[in-house]
Amino acid sequence: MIPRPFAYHAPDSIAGVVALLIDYGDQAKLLAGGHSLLPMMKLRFAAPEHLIDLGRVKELRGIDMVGDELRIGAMTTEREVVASPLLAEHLPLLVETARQIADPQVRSKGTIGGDISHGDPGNDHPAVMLALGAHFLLVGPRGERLVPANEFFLGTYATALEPDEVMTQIRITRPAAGSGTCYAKLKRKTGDYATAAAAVVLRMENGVCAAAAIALTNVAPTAIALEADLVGHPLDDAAIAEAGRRATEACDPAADLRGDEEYKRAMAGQMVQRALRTALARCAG
Amino acid sequence: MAKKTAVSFRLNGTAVDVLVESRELLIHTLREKLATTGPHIGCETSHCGACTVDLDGLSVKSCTVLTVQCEDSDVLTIEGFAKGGQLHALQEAFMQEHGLQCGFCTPGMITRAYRLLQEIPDPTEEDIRYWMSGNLCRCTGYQNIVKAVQYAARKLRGEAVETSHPMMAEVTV
Amino acid sequence: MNEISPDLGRLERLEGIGCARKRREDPRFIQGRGTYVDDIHLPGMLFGAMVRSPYAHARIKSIDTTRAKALPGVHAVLTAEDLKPLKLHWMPTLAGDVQAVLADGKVSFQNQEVAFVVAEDRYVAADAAELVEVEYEELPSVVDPFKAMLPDAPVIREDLAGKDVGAHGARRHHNHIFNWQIGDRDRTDRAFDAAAVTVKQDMLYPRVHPCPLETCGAVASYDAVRGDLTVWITSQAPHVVRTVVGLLSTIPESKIRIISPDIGGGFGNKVGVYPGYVTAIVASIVLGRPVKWIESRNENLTTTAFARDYWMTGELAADQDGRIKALRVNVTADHGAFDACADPTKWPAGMFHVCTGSYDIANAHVSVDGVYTNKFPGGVAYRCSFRVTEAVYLIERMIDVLAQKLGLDKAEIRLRNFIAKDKFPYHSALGLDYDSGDYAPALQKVLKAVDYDGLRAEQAAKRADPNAPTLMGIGITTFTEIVGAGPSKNCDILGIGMFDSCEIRVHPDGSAIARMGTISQGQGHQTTYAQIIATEAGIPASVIQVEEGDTSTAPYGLGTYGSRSTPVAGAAVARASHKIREKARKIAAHLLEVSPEDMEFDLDQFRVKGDPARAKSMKEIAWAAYNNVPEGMEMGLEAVDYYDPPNFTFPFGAYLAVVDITKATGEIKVRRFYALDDCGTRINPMIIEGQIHGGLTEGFAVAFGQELPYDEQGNVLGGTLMDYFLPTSMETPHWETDFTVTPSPHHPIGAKGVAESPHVGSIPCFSNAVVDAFAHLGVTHTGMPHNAYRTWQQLRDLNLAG
Amino acid sequence: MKITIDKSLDLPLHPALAWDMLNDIEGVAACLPGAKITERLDETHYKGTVSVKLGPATVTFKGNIEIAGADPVARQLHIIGTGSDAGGTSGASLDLHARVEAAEGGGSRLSGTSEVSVTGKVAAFGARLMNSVSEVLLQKFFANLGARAEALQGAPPAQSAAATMLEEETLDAAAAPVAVSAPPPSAAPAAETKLNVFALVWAVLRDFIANLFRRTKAT
Repeated sequence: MIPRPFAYHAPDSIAGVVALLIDYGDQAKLLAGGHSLLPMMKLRFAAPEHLIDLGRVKELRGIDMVGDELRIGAMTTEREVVASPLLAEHLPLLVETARQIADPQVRSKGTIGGDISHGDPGNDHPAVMLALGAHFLLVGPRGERLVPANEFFLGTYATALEPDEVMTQIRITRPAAGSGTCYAKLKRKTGDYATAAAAVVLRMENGVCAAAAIALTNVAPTAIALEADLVGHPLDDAAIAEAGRRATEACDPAADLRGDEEYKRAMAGQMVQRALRTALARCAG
Repeated sequence: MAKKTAVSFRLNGTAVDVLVESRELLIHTLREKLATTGPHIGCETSHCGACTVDLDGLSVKSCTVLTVQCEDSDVLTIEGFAKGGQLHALQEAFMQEHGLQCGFCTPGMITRAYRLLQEIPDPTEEDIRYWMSGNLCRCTGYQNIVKAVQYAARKLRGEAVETSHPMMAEVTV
Repeated sequence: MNEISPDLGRLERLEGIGCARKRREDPRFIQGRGTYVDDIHLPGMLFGAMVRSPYAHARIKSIDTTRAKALPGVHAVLTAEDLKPLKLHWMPTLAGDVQAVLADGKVSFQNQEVAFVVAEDRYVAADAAELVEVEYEELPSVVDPFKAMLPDAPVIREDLAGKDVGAHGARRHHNHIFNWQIGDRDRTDRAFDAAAVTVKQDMLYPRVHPCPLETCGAVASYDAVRGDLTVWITSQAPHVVRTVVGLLSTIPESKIRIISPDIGGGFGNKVGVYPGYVTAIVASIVLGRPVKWIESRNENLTTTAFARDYWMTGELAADQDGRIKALRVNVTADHGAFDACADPTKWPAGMFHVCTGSYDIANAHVSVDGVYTNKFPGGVAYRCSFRVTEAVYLIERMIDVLAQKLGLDKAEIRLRNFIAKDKFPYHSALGLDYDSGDYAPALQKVLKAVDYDGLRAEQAAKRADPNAPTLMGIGITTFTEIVGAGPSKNCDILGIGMFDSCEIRVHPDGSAIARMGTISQGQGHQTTYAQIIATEAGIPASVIQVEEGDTSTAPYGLGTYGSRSTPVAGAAVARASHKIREKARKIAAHLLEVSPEDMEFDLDQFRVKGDPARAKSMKEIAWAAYNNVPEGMEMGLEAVDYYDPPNFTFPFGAYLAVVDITKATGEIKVRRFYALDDCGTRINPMIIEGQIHGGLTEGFAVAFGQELPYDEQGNVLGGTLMDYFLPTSMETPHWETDFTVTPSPHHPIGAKGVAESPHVGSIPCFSNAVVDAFAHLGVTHTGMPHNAYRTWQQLRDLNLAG
Repeated sequence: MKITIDKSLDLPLHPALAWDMLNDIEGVAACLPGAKITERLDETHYKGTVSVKLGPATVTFKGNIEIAGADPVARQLHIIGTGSDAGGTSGASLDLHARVEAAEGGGSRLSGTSEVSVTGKVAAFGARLMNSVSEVLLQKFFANLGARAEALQGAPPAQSAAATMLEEETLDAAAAPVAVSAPPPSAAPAAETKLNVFALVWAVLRDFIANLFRRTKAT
């Protein structure tokens, strides 16, 4: 459990990061919180020649609100997400999600940007980003670009991030007033990946669903959005059950020690139902 | 031999300098170069928390931190808790509430609990179980660890403390 | 027990038996000043890393160490070829088999040790291990013990070709290790034939691992000038290690010093001798420098000593009222590629024959077959006495199966079958002599504490409601353990009887040092042994220094496992204390010029009978022992005791669990767990409670999550703490504890041992609760671990999953 | 861990040409990113390496390929491959039976049954089973197979889904029939893989390792 040797770089600006990426290309890896990359390096599955530590880039941190948009620096830690009063007020879904990630020490180091950029379908933020319609600000030698979450996750460990780009910010328009949200995660124990999890952002008007976004974690090669056709209907037991049924069909899980494909399909459905019920209870009106 | 980097940081309040390969993990530097063997290695995959140290005011698992990342940092380990021969309230609490058995997880457990009590001075049992869930213990079943953290919290708040295990409770005369 | 004094202050100062004494070992642990093996740093120390096989079964065609040796900082790369001239490429196991130290021509389990790299530090060692080039020719592997016994199964142990008789009798197949039987088969069969009711159930106790938080490791330091070998090692039995090292190396035991320093949990994992220890020792001898080897967590979980892997079939015969007439058990035991099972020599299935449990069963027969497979060796007692967890699981599950068949309440069937209090000492059908027990009051106390009738009523209401989101299960176990191995007439390891020892020296100032052949891995021996001495010899525990684990200072003992420290070494402590006390009596009599018979012991002094004002404190007596003893008496105040117990001890308990199962997901919540333990005399209630909490938590982990599954190719899955379930504070239930006291009649202070009961007793209790949740639907058994996935499959099969 | 993959595909290629293509092990190996034949020991034995890169992870296997049986009359091929990763901690083996049959319209049908087994660190740390090899990956594989067939034949594509996909890819393949640099960053698989025994191993392993890292990281 010892990594292979590498050269370590700790730039203090985004420009410095990009310059290093240009120099070293795919020989380099970006180090955010380290809780995904370092274990892979310790197992010697990953052996980058250059490691670019983002930890000293101050401009990658912090949580701001501009109009209705929350802007979260990519190096904001899960711990900071959990503790943010701004997020607690405007984006409690993110706080609820981060609270279910790993454990307190890992959340001290683990970052939201690292969680998203890794392209791991087991990570929790990607589904939440899909449900929230987030955008990611990517910076590289060709400048900045803003990529919507639904165009970002291409496959397992495959994202829209080019090898010479770095994710700098996550932008999320806060859900409309009165929305209810929930992240429901089934896991074997603290620190585990989801057996299945579902993120829901829901808005009701006069007892009828006005908006609903649902996305699933760890039941397909990437996080996936679920189209449940709930808008315009009351969210009764039958509608919730139907949404769950659709989730079981939409997902494409792979068996592991957490369960076989059948179980994971069923749990994807259950987590959708659980998240919908909770989100509904949290909706105003 | 691989190229090495000089790294300076403060360990339990004292400035230290080490020469390390960039791949060296903080837990190895602490244990093998700085004779700080309180933090232990239990899993190497950042599950067990035996290697927990306090890094710049955050609880971290030092098996998943590179020493080169610690330049100019403040590192606190279990060795930094007792002051002037006086045990820290948490140390006293773990002993009084029987919050340890083999002792292997204890340094990480106490170091984590220290940061928890900095952030939540009056935690409920539920709080403690949630915020201590990054530290595994194979011996105690956690129940007495929860009591120990509550004992320390009371003591740190200046309240009276008493062990849950009175010495003579089962001795009949 | 001693005469009782009204002087609570003096009692409190003694900190003797019964006190919740705070632990003496804690100050160093809470300050990070424990000394575990990996904390040992010696000048010039090198670091070893193991090269392991990716294949479960393969022939080694070649090993090329050239590139590894060429790496700067590498000092040696050892292979079997290097060990052969020293005859160290194979080593004896505790079970009478041999195990390859480094693979000799072929590997027989995944991650088997192939080469040992020694380098300047652990970083270089890891780099060099990757450079050792091994060419393998993969062979078909077999991981299922039943398939291993098919005629055309792969031959796992070519070294045993032609050996029809193993350490435990005849072998009937090339992958067969032994068949062991106990009990009267014919009588048992007849009882079954005649019985009104019989039940039969297959059950697998899956392969698990004790997984202490500290992995195994060693630092070996050979001093070529003095010819001395010192080894710091994670061992629960350092004296046994010394004997094994002596046998292997031909170095006299007097020149070998084995030190078990602080041990970060053992739970059975640290009983055996592992290849890493041996290679570290050889490397130190070869290189003349200290060599450290510390295994990784993955190595720990996949190479050093699994537990269980017992495939059991139980049968009970009973009358219509549920009174059990006979028990029949057949077991196929998967021992992996080498039989390194930790059992007394005579009993290859350990004390599995305690499987008649707490019940008065007149007829019983057990047959166990040990089988080789391409899996890592072990078969250790994971927080239990040898194979007792398996035995208790079997009987506690079977009695529930019988209750369901008869429609009897699961508490009632136990009450009908308990061995009555007046039948102790009780001779079981499988030949064990239970020392003492009082089972019914224990169970009744638990039922009352939890309002058992109320729980059953709640369960009935839930069952009647088809819309209830959860199923409710109530599990009961009333187990009897067998610990304290053991009488040398029955128990030995490598021919050495399983006695244990204590040596006490009282210094002139009245303080004392005591040393034992056991070694604490968290049990608090430093604290509790001193309490025994305090009560039995009248010396305050605060001035007693307890030392263990260093074979050069401690008397020979067989170590700490199988809850044997208190029953065996604890008895030696008491008896050595009594020897001190008897000498003190004579000195006191001499000082007071009365006859020893006129002296009576009073807590911490001897006083003249009928004249309590005339007394000599133990402190005064200790001083006199070094300057004023009766004529003809040796100076000094010391005692040694080697205790060979006349029998095992039989702790028991009654546990009750309530679980709620979410129908939609299979998630299980332990709502309540009530554990009543009877471990005889209670030495330190605080430590007992801590041990019970820990044992219950380990039992919870086994029941609900732990397993080391294999795929067909022999890959061991789940070998990290991501998959291998060690519950955190979040998952761990709240425990309620209670006790009764039924002392052991043959133990000097009546103590029985406690640390393993909660593990042994809780696991079937959890399983019984889970099965009970489904019992009204005809389910009699579900396999462990009861994780959500597996439980959901049960729900799905019953059309409950929604 | 072992997986059996059965697959068949119609090729717009005369069976004889298809058979030739199947046998051209060295030629096609060069087209596969990360794979190469390092040594040809004799007519039926090769040594080669395959690097599987997935996100931050790379695993390199090196091993031996043996043409255990080639029946040009029946157009049946039996290939056995064994290998291990560079650090000696994982092993992989492949047992492939392939056959070419004449299909309607002058084309041919290629069918293959392969058993792929992985042991050691890669298998032990990756619990997702190998039959999780996604349909997408196999489609890519067969698409590229078809692409190569077309390049050899120069014939219009047959009426199959795979062949439809080929149309655009054929252009790429024609433009750069042999040398392939780094794969494009997008999801487009164009000419990324070519038919050879490695392709199958690669396809399996990539998926396998993908799952592996999802589980071994630390959180």
